[in-house]
Amino acid sequence: MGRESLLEVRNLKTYFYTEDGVIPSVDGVSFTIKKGETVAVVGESGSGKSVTSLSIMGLLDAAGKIESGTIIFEGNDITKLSKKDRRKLRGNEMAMIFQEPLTSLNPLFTVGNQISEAIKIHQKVDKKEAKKRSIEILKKVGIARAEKVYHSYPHLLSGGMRQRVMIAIALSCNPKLLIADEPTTALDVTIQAQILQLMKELIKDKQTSILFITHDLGVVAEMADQVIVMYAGQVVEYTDVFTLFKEAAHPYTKSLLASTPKIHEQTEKLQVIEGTVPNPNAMPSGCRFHTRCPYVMEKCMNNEPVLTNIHTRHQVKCWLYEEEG
Amino acid sequence: MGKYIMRRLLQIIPVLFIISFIVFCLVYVAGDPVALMLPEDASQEDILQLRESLGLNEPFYIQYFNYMVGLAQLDFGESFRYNTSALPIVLERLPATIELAVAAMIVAIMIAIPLGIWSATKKNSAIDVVATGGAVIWKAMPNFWLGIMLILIFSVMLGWFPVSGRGTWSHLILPAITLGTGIAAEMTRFIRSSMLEIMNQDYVRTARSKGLKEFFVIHKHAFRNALIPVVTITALQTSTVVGGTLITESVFSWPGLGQLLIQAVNTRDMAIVQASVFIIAFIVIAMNLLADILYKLLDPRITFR
Amino acid sequence: MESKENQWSDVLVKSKQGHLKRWLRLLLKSKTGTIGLLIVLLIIFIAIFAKLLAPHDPNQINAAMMLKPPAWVEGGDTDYILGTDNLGRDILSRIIYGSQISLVVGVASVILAGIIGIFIGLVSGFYGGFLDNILMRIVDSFLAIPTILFALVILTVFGPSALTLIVVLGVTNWVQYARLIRGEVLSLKEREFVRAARSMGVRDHKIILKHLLPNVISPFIVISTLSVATTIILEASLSFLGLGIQPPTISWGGILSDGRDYVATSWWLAAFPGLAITITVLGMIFLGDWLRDVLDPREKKV
Amino acid sequence: MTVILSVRGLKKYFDVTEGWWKKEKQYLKAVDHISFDVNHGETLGIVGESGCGKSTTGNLIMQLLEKTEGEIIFQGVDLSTLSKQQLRKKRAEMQMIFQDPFSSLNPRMKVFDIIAEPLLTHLNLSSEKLKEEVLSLMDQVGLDRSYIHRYPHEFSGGQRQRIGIARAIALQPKLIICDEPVSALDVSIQSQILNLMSKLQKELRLTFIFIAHGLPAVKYISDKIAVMYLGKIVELTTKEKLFSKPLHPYTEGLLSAVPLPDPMLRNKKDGVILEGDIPSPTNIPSGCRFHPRCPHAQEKCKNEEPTFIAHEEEHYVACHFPLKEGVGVLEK
Repeated sequence: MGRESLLEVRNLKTYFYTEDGVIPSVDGVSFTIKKGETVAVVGESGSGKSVTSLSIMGLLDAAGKIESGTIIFEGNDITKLSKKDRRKLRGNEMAMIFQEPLTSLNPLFTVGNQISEAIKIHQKVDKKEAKKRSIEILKKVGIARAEKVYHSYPHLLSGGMRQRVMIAIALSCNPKLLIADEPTTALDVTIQAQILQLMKELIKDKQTSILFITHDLGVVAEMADQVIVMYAGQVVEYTDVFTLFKEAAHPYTKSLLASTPKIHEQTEKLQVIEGTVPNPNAMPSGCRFHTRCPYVMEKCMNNEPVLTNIHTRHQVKCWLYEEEG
Repeated sequence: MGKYIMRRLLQIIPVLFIISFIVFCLVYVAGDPVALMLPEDASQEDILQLRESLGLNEPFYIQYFNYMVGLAQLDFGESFRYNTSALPIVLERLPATIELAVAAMIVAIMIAIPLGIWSATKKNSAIDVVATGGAVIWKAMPNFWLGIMLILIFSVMLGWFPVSGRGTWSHLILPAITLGTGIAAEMTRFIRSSMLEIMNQDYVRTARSKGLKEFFVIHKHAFRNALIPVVTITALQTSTVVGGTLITESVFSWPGLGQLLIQAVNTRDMAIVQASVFIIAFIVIAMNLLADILYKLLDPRITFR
Repeated sequence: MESKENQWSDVLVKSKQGHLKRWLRLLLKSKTGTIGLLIVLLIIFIAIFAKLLAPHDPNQINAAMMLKPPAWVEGGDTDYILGTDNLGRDILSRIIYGSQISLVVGVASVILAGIIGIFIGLVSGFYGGFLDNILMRIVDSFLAIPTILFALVILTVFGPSALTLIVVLGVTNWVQYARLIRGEVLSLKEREFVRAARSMGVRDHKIILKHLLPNVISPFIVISTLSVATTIILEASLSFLGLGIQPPTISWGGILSDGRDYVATSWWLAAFPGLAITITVLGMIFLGDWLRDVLDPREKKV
Repeated sequence: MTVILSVRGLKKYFDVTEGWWKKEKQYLKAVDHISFDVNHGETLGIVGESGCGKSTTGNLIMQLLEKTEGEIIFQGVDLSTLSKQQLRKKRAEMQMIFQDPFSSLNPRMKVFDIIAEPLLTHLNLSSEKLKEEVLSLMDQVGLDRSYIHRYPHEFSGGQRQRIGIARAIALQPKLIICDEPVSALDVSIQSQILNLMSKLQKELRLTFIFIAHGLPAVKYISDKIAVMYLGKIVELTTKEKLFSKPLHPYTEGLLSAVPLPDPMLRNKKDGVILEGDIPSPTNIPSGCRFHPRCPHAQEKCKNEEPTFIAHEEEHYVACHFPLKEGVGVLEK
């Protein structure tokens, strides 16, 4: 695994300043993405996985602020960049695809307009060239009638087609990092299979790294090299995909795996995680999972564990492993 | 498209029917115009004779029928004050009202669009506070009072503009500002809130994720979308604008439909009232139809159904 | 997912639980909301205690005191703080008394319009079909005639008085409620809890009363507050045109109308009643905007 | 085993004709001639992708939509023959659980009123009895008794879904139609609700029709599964048969499309990825409606609509050329 690292997130804290107080959506997240690697971030709603991705892209809305931490992209801390330099990275060096293909494209402009827009800004080419490249990339994402789709409005396309268009936009400038925020959640399962397949093919020969955000463990198993499990704004487990599914260490990850119904196994009774995801403005003290944890100990209630290596490249944030580490 | 317009036109028919019925009922209840039409010392016989000739002794439904037959021929009856058919008199006054309304709309649009966009994109900035604050105060001011105060300041104290009447450009300025700023207040608030809503849409985030400059994000991606409701609302404001001209005309003695109408109301000249109501309703309906068509033209998602 | 539940006013629900404090906190958080409420309360107070607050009899003609300017202007009299009109009547007292009719007409006509509008909106939205079609064409017809024009015509026919004014403004305003409520009902009808009630076999009238009506109350309150504001302006406009409240009943529009002829020489006659209207309406708008923000986070415009 | 619900030739066409004077009507064929039986005490899963008509089917059975054609026979009675009054009574026997836990509860009603509503509608209980009943229902679905006077917005999605379930079982119905009851919930909450539902099914001898687009949940809870595609049932059989040896190419494609939560199986799946988009239900392909996406399509499939027949015992399929070696996902 001697590959160079592309993105290093160190102790990232992103808080939202709302009328109801400060909400720590992302609270001390660290991870690394290497060149050509796919890292999946998995977690339930409110785990902070989407906010992490928006922080990296610099697309937080006005209420959200990066409190502390660094995001090092190709050796530069991009949290320190000016707005202008940040913008130059977006769509060029790093691109993003979103969950809702239906609302992510502007309804008033043609598909072609929206793809060539990005090409024109970052590659400084004229209209004609931009169009040529747009149609090429549309073909590449598996749109057969690329010429026709180029001239049509988004509402005429199906959800799967629109997501292909979004991928085309994202990949139009050959970004080094692609952030995919639940890109297949809103799609039907047969269409999801197509899109996942497409993404795998597209990155195979290019050294594109992917940060893949999802709640679906099946998708994780399908796509990821490394997996980050997030709970309540923090990373609780971080390892490679094979280790995670074989020897998950954190009680949350274990329960999550056991509570997922599987179609390829006979399941009599699903294991459950009792209780609900904690409210972000009333986080439990100590380990944030202690309220729902089957292995909870005295120590967990008041002291927060730290993310520690239990093996090489297998980090867990849990008191159960503290001594061994 | 043609079919859509046809269908909308067909929908207008019942509306015109209902309006005519409401107006007829009002006129019917208003009762006898005869007393007003004849000199005070008219004999009982004269009165009866006039009633007979006007068809006022017929039962309700016959009168309604006669009235509808008249309407079909665009005959709103005779104005007893002008002793002539009412419609030409109303139409003669219409250009003045339209001139005022159009001028006011131009003033409103020129103020509201930049202010609405600015205050939405710089939410909570000084511009936003001034724009939204101004809009609320303007909305709270009775338009006729604003007119009077403008006359007081700019005509009486400063002597820049004439106090009343119509004719030159300078006659138009104060009434247009009075009415236009009033409309602009509501419009600014509307544009601001639709811009704010659109700035939160996924496709605006997509535009940003492409690395577009904020200027293009706002003016290309967001404003084009905000424009759709704004255009619609502007056309739908016709009713308010026409209502506003009635009062503004009265304040500035602007010789338009409003002035005519208020005179007619005071003298109970129902033929003029009817004709004016119809003309105004017709304009409003036409503008609403236009708004619908524009809406559908601006938004490629909508197909004509 | 969590944000989805911010439908119309979960807040109102909480207040029912006695969370008065929560309301107060929400109110104090908004400066304009607080100002709005204070203005509205002040005007109500003035209207109720007009007799005690007014320094003079508002209708007392005093030839010796004609067209006195406000107290701080040269030639003013501290006895008549806001000056006097062409008949020597105290402007301040007239404005204080004028608040009564403005509030009564504004509130009563909005209640009337609300009752008609809610009823028609509920029925039209719930049953749909032919009935809905007819009712909506009637609404279209009313919308095609500017409110002020319609009011003018009716007032001509029935003659101006406070009561006709209330009825007229109520009858001309119901359409906006009907449209609003109908729209809300149409979207509520598709919500799963209404489908759940239907699937349980709950009777129509119970669905309307228990499931629909309570859920349209918040939008109704918001639009009503704003509507009282516009109605006050409308009433003043009609009185200004001489077709609203008739003397000797005092209305702000009437005072303004009287003062209009003296604008060139005695500006205070027209300026102060207009200011009174502006402040009152401003308070209503602030209050309404605040209610909308609190009750409807979607910032829906009607 | 007794049949509690039979659906025969059920159709629902929505008229989407544009313009007035077109002679030819255009329809959205949401449900197009489907038939199935549900036995007492079992769970029938209905799966399919968007536009397949699964939710419409649920609403038709619940009489929330008017059918275009066909019969819905519940406990031996054709529901369309009932008067409005009789139907209201019958509704006590069949209830529904909805998808969206946020919109399925009236935000203005307290938990007590929500759960009591069906009881008040159909029974005449004293207020003490009513309260007792509501409290015991809350126990049954695992809601703390102290929540009785709270409003829905004070609960999380999973708890709200429990309230919805308590409301649905209040009248001890025979049949419950569950329309995507867990799709809107987080993974860890889904399993809580699924377990609760199977517990209640055993205790109360309930019959479920479980409508969902997520195969894992359907597989977990169902005994039999119907796969729908564009308004038709293409395959209907027991869950074991469906997941181990599907007969319809669409079912096979659907199964292989589900990503399995095991990275070791990543490249070992030998199923196919279905090409193309799902056609719109207003513009249904001729012949077998799956033929444009079917890897095995032949000339016959383009022209002739296959009939829905029993290929083997308890294994119905609508296909001219059922798969001989259909690839399932279930480990043997």
